[in-house]
Amino acid sequence: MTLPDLAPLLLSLRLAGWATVILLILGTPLAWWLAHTRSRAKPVIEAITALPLVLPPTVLGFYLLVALSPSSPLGGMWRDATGNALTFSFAGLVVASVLYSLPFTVQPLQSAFETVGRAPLEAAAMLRASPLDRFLSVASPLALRGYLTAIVLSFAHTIGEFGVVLMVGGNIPGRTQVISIAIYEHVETLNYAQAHTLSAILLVFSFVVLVGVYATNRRFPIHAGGW
Amino acid sequence: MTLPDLAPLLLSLRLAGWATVILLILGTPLAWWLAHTRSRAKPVIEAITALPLVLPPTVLGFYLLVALSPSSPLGGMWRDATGNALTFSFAGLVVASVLYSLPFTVQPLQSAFETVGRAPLEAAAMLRASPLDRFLSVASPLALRGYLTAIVLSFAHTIGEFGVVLMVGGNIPGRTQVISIAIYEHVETLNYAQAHTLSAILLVFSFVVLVGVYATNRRFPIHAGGW
Amino acid sequence: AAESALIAVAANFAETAQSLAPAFNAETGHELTLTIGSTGKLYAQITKGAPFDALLAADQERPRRLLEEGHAVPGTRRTYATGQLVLWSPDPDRIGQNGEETLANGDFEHLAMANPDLAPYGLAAAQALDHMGLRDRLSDRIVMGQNIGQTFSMVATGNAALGLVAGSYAASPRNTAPGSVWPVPTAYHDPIRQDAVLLAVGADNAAARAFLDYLHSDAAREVITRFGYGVEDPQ
Amino acid sequence: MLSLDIRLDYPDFTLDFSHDLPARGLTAVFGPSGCGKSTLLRVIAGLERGARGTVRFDGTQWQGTSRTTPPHKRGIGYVFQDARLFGHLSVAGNLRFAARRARRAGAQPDEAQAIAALDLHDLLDRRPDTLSGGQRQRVAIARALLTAPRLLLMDEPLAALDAGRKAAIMPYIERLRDHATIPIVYVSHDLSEVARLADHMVMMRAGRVLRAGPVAELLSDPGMADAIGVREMGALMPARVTRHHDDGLTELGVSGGQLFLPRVQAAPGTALRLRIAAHEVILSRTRPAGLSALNILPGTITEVRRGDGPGVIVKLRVGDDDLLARITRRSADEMGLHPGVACHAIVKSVSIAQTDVGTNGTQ
Amino acid sequence: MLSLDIRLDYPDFTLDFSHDLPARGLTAVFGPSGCGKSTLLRVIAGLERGARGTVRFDGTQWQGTSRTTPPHKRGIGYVFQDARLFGHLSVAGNLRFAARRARRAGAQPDEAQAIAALDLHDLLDRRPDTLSGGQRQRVAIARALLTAPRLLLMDEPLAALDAGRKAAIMPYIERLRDHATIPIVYVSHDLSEVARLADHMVMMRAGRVLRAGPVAELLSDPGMADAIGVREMGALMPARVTRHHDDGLTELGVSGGQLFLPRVQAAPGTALRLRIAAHEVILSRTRPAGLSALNILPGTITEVRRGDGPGVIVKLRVGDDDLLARITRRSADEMGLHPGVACHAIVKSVSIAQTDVGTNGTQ
Ligand SMILES: Nc1ncnc2c1ncn2[C@@H]1O[C@H](COP(=O)(O)OP(=O)(O)OP(=O)(O)O)[C@@H](O)[C@H]1O
Ligand SMILES: Nc1ncnc2c1ncn2[C@@H]1O[C@H](COP(=O)(O)OP(=O)(O)OP(=O)(O)O)[C@@H](O)[C@H]1O
Ligand SMILES: [Mg+2]
Ligand SMILES: [Mg+2]
Repeated sequence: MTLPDLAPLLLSLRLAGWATVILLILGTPLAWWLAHTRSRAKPVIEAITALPLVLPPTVLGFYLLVALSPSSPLGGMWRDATGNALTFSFAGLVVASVLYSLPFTVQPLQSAFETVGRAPLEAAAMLRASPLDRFLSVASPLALRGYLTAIVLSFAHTIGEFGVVLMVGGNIPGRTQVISIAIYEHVETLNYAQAHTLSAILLVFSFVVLVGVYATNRRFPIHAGGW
Repeated sequence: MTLPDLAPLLLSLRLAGWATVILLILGTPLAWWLAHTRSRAKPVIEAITALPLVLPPTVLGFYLLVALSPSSPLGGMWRDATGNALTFSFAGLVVASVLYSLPFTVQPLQSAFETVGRAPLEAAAMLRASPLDRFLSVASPLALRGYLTAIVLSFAHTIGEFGVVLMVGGNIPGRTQVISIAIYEHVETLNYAQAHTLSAILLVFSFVVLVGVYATNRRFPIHAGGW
Repeated sequence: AAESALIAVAANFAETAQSLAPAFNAETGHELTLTIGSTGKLYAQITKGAPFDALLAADQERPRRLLEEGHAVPGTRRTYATGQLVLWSPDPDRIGQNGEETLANGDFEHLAMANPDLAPYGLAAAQALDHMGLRDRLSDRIVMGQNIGQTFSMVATGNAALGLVAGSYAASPRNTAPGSVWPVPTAYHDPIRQDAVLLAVGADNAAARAFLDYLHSDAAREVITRFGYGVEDPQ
Repeated sequence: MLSLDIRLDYPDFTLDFSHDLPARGLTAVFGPSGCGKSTLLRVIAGLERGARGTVRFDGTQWQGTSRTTPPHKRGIGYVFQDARLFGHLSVAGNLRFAARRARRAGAQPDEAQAIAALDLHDLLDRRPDTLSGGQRQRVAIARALLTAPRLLLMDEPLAALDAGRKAAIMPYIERLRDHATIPIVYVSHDLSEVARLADHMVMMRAGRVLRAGPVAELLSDPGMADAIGVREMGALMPARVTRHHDDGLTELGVSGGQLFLPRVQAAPGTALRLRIAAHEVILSRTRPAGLSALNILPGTITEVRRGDGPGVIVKLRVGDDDLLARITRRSADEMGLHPGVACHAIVKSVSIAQTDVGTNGTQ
Repeated sequence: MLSLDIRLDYPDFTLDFSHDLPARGLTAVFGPSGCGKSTLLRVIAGLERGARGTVRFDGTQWQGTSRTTPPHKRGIGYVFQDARLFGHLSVAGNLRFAARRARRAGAQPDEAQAIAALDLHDLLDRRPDTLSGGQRQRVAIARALLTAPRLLLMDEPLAALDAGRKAAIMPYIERLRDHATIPIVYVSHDLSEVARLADHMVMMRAGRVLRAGPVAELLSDPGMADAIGVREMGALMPARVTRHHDDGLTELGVSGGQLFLPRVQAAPGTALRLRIAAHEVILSRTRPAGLSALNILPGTITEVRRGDGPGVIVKLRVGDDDLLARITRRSADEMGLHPGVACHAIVKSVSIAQTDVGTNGTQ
């Protein structure tokens, strides 16, 4: 058994890290808005957020390939701005993963924000906290458990998913070949031993990280609402 | 453009329906236990629950193929009990989907149960409600938003994901060929028009269902904890 | 001067290509990076601007269309290998001298084959079953993988007793259970010709061009045959 | 009888409670904030898992060395300090939740009566989050009553209510105590509530019982002045309704004479208990004349208790009962008040403490 | 000045409040449960989006036709009826939350002082969910004070506290009112709190102002007996500390004579306001002798108000001030009490209502 190439693992971690960070940045205001809006459009937006999920990943990947290719408006803009194509690049993978994992971020966050409710925010406003301050220092920590769920689901899902990534990124070793694709390729090419090794490494690594995350979280129990 | 065959869509709905129901049945006690336990094993179980996510679906499918095959203990037991193999059957698809979507059910539910907290349950106990009664008539409705998230994520994910399903199910038309596989096939065979049509049907259908679900949910606002 | 090229390879040929690349590098100094995928996916990606220099497809159809649509360099399409369809079981006693009988007597639960719509081996398998007049009889025992790798897994894990798979997979050194094999007579199905083509992106890539030529060298043909493919006579 | 012998340790607090509470009437638990009153109720209800020791009620062992009766089988009605209404149910839904389960347990809770007593009719369709603080508390009380409990635990149930509401609800609690004969453990920091409602009283300090006994005894014990607060000291005196006068006054007989009160809603012959606050009693060596105060009772001083401050508490025997007066040391000295001295107690203000449970049958 | 002219409609309730509250001192908002007290505070704070009308404070328009000042910029300290501590922060964290933001806004909140005043030292490391009800309320008060507010809104801040705690905290609120001169709007259903702390009072009924004015005026207006409750009627009388006697009594001068009280913690010369409850005053035509009551004030009857019941309220002029006495109609008739008649008021019990804000400077 040869030691497997770990570059795909690192690439996956980079991808999942970026995607999760961007998802939190984009998902938080969206979830916040959904949790607090009284707009009649709310159910529609909620549904749209969940929609990417129902398409098979490769198919979604195909549509993204069309939408992000340099001949599309979005892909064209990106190429004009950066000089590179968005498809078959790391940036493209990040965009695709963000889109696909959006519901895993937005839904738990929205649900957490709804449970926090208005009472603690009102209390914070009466302590001179601005809306942003209220969000950062009251709503977010009270929604910590929701953030944990969002992060774990989004991160793990980005690590594991390969259909979208394979389509948009093209399985280019060192550039877009993430670990899920590498394992997939090993299985497809009968390289079962390599697949087992890589899977085991991925599982053990994920397990250790997750146990760490959950054990830490446990020491900071979060209580809802106001006491 | 010919009217596409809708059998795979119906099969997908059946699969997602079964998987979601079973996920709720299995996920609820697990999430409940995780939300209320003081066991030191809690972070480990939480991590294990999230673990299937990090494996690429086809790879997970491969391992499930090994684990569920008639020569495996589990597959053997199933065959002895039902006379049929678990793999390449609808039952096998359900088992595989349940395993893969477990985190999408458990995590939102756990998070919702944790936010409900002990106070309303104590109040219910003092109104002669047994533990099961407390769970059904107090904890569940208060965790409704968590259930919604769990159901939407699990259902949509089961509809869309096909790597696991394809591997374990063997893509048998009418038996295990779900809509995601059908759309995928159309894309792979350059049958883009058919793929677009099927995707559109799936999207519109899902959109209508989701908007319905969210709009209904909106009329029953849920408030956390006790007033 | 040595260049590097990104070669898109159909999954069934991946293992072979991986053995060819170092030898090619030793001989020419060119660096190759292989990207592996299903032919359908690779086609879609190429039409959307994938940076692949050459394609080693699993069929003739996709390279032909790429040429038609201007994504490939005219005059560079050539068959680099011919697939061999085999009936395989990991059980050494399962398949006798005549696999046709094994199929016909039907004491198995599942027969795995690739999806005929997706994979050339699947199409060949379907044609062979038709030829033997078994397709209808076996239809409710057939399980399908989306490509030949998955089909092989279904058999290798013992979930399907028999599979119509690529000879290259059954013969692969990675296959730990050679079991029993019956080569399906080539007359039972259209030939499984796998074409390679130089893509527009790689029109000026010397490494890609050199690799396409190298596929027809004696050294390469020896490797390709060793992996269970047929090769055409050099013109 | 509710026998308690329990111990519960929190990081900064230990509850160590050994006392038997009577199985009839209302027992007030009184003590400063943070002394463990709510924790005590939680232990009785079985909600504190960390509690060790025994809890027995009416012959059943609720908690002990062997098995523990789970909270929902104890038949306890609990009014929590925070209302704890179910946010997903309307007010009616909250009440129905309780009534339905009580019915399943074989009781016949009277929803209409509870709704009327707590004046919830206009609130039935409302969601808990649209109620005011006092409204929530009223719903919580009604809900606890609808469980048809064998034991009622009430944690400051009237704290969020105004005087008018309190006055309207208290008779209802009295009826529960007397007619439904449900034992009630009642946490309050309002001594006038305690004096009016309670038969028995437990004073707590820092997780322990400081003093326990019949309310009349504790409130008229000069030694309790520190614990209760001097303004709250006072005697409880048994009385009986004699006659209703035309000018709106009711005449009451006490062992040492008679007293006039604004109309009391009770038939002649009814036994009552009067609360006479010590700081509202004036003493005079001679019988004063020409005062607006109608109630002058002759008595003999039995005890003069001097504290650190300028006040003294004088206990005097009036007929067969005790009366307390709190006066300045200067007056006591000037008037020469000592045990054995005869003097008159001028009582300006009298409040009805409670209907006397023991003699109710003689009405 | 806090000018309010607001309207807010709920399905079953309408708040319709037009009144100007003074910009100095403490304004008590008093009224039955559900009359809209909390809602009024929420509107002042800007937390009720549905409220229409104008809110102006100190020359700034907080709410009006054009722009609205967002809640966090109003500089309001708010003690909510429920404590609303942040569950993710310790007690110290909750306090720091307030203090830090106040500092950023340029104020200098004194954390040590607030912790001492509310006796929070032992609770600093605790999580809110481990606190008792009263402890939570104390933390909430301290937290609101640490915002260094320009206006303090307090919604039943002392309701969860025992008498001892209340007595310890009230002087602190008085100091805020007088020395820090922060205007306070204070919701309470406890009139003794109101009498002690408030300068101004607003009586509400069903979302509207029933009556508003200086506390002394409202509490001594016989016409308010129904709204306030007869037991709560009483006069507020200005007084000045004369001398501290050795036996622990403090002598106070009032316009009609002098009064003796248990030691008052105030230097001679300090202006005070005394609350003398009507039901604790006894009247006598002749000057009584030999009574334990030290405080006898001569006066002239100015009004005798008969209600429906057996009681009458007698208002008499004592020096330059008014005093109320509530006596039975029978006594009034027997003693021949009419306007113009001279008589003596015997005052048993006196409580200090509040330090007189207006004359504070003369200390
Ligand atoms: N979960 C807990 N962890 C640690 N300490 C606790 C916990 N619960 C209560 N305490 C402490 O135990 C003591 C008693 O609390 P309890 O709630 O019984 O007081 P209480 O007498 O009801 O007071 P109050 O009148 O303020 O409601 C308090 O000091 C409180 O801080
Ligand atoms: N969100 C709401 N929706 C409908 N009605 C409401 C809402 N909030 C308050 N109310 C009603 O408005 C009235 C005033 O409520 P508010 O909380 O101001 O009363 P309050 O005077 O503070 O009473 P309490 O002394 O009981 O706290 C109540 O009848 C209440 O039920
Ligand atoms: Mg308590
Ligand atoms: Mg209120």
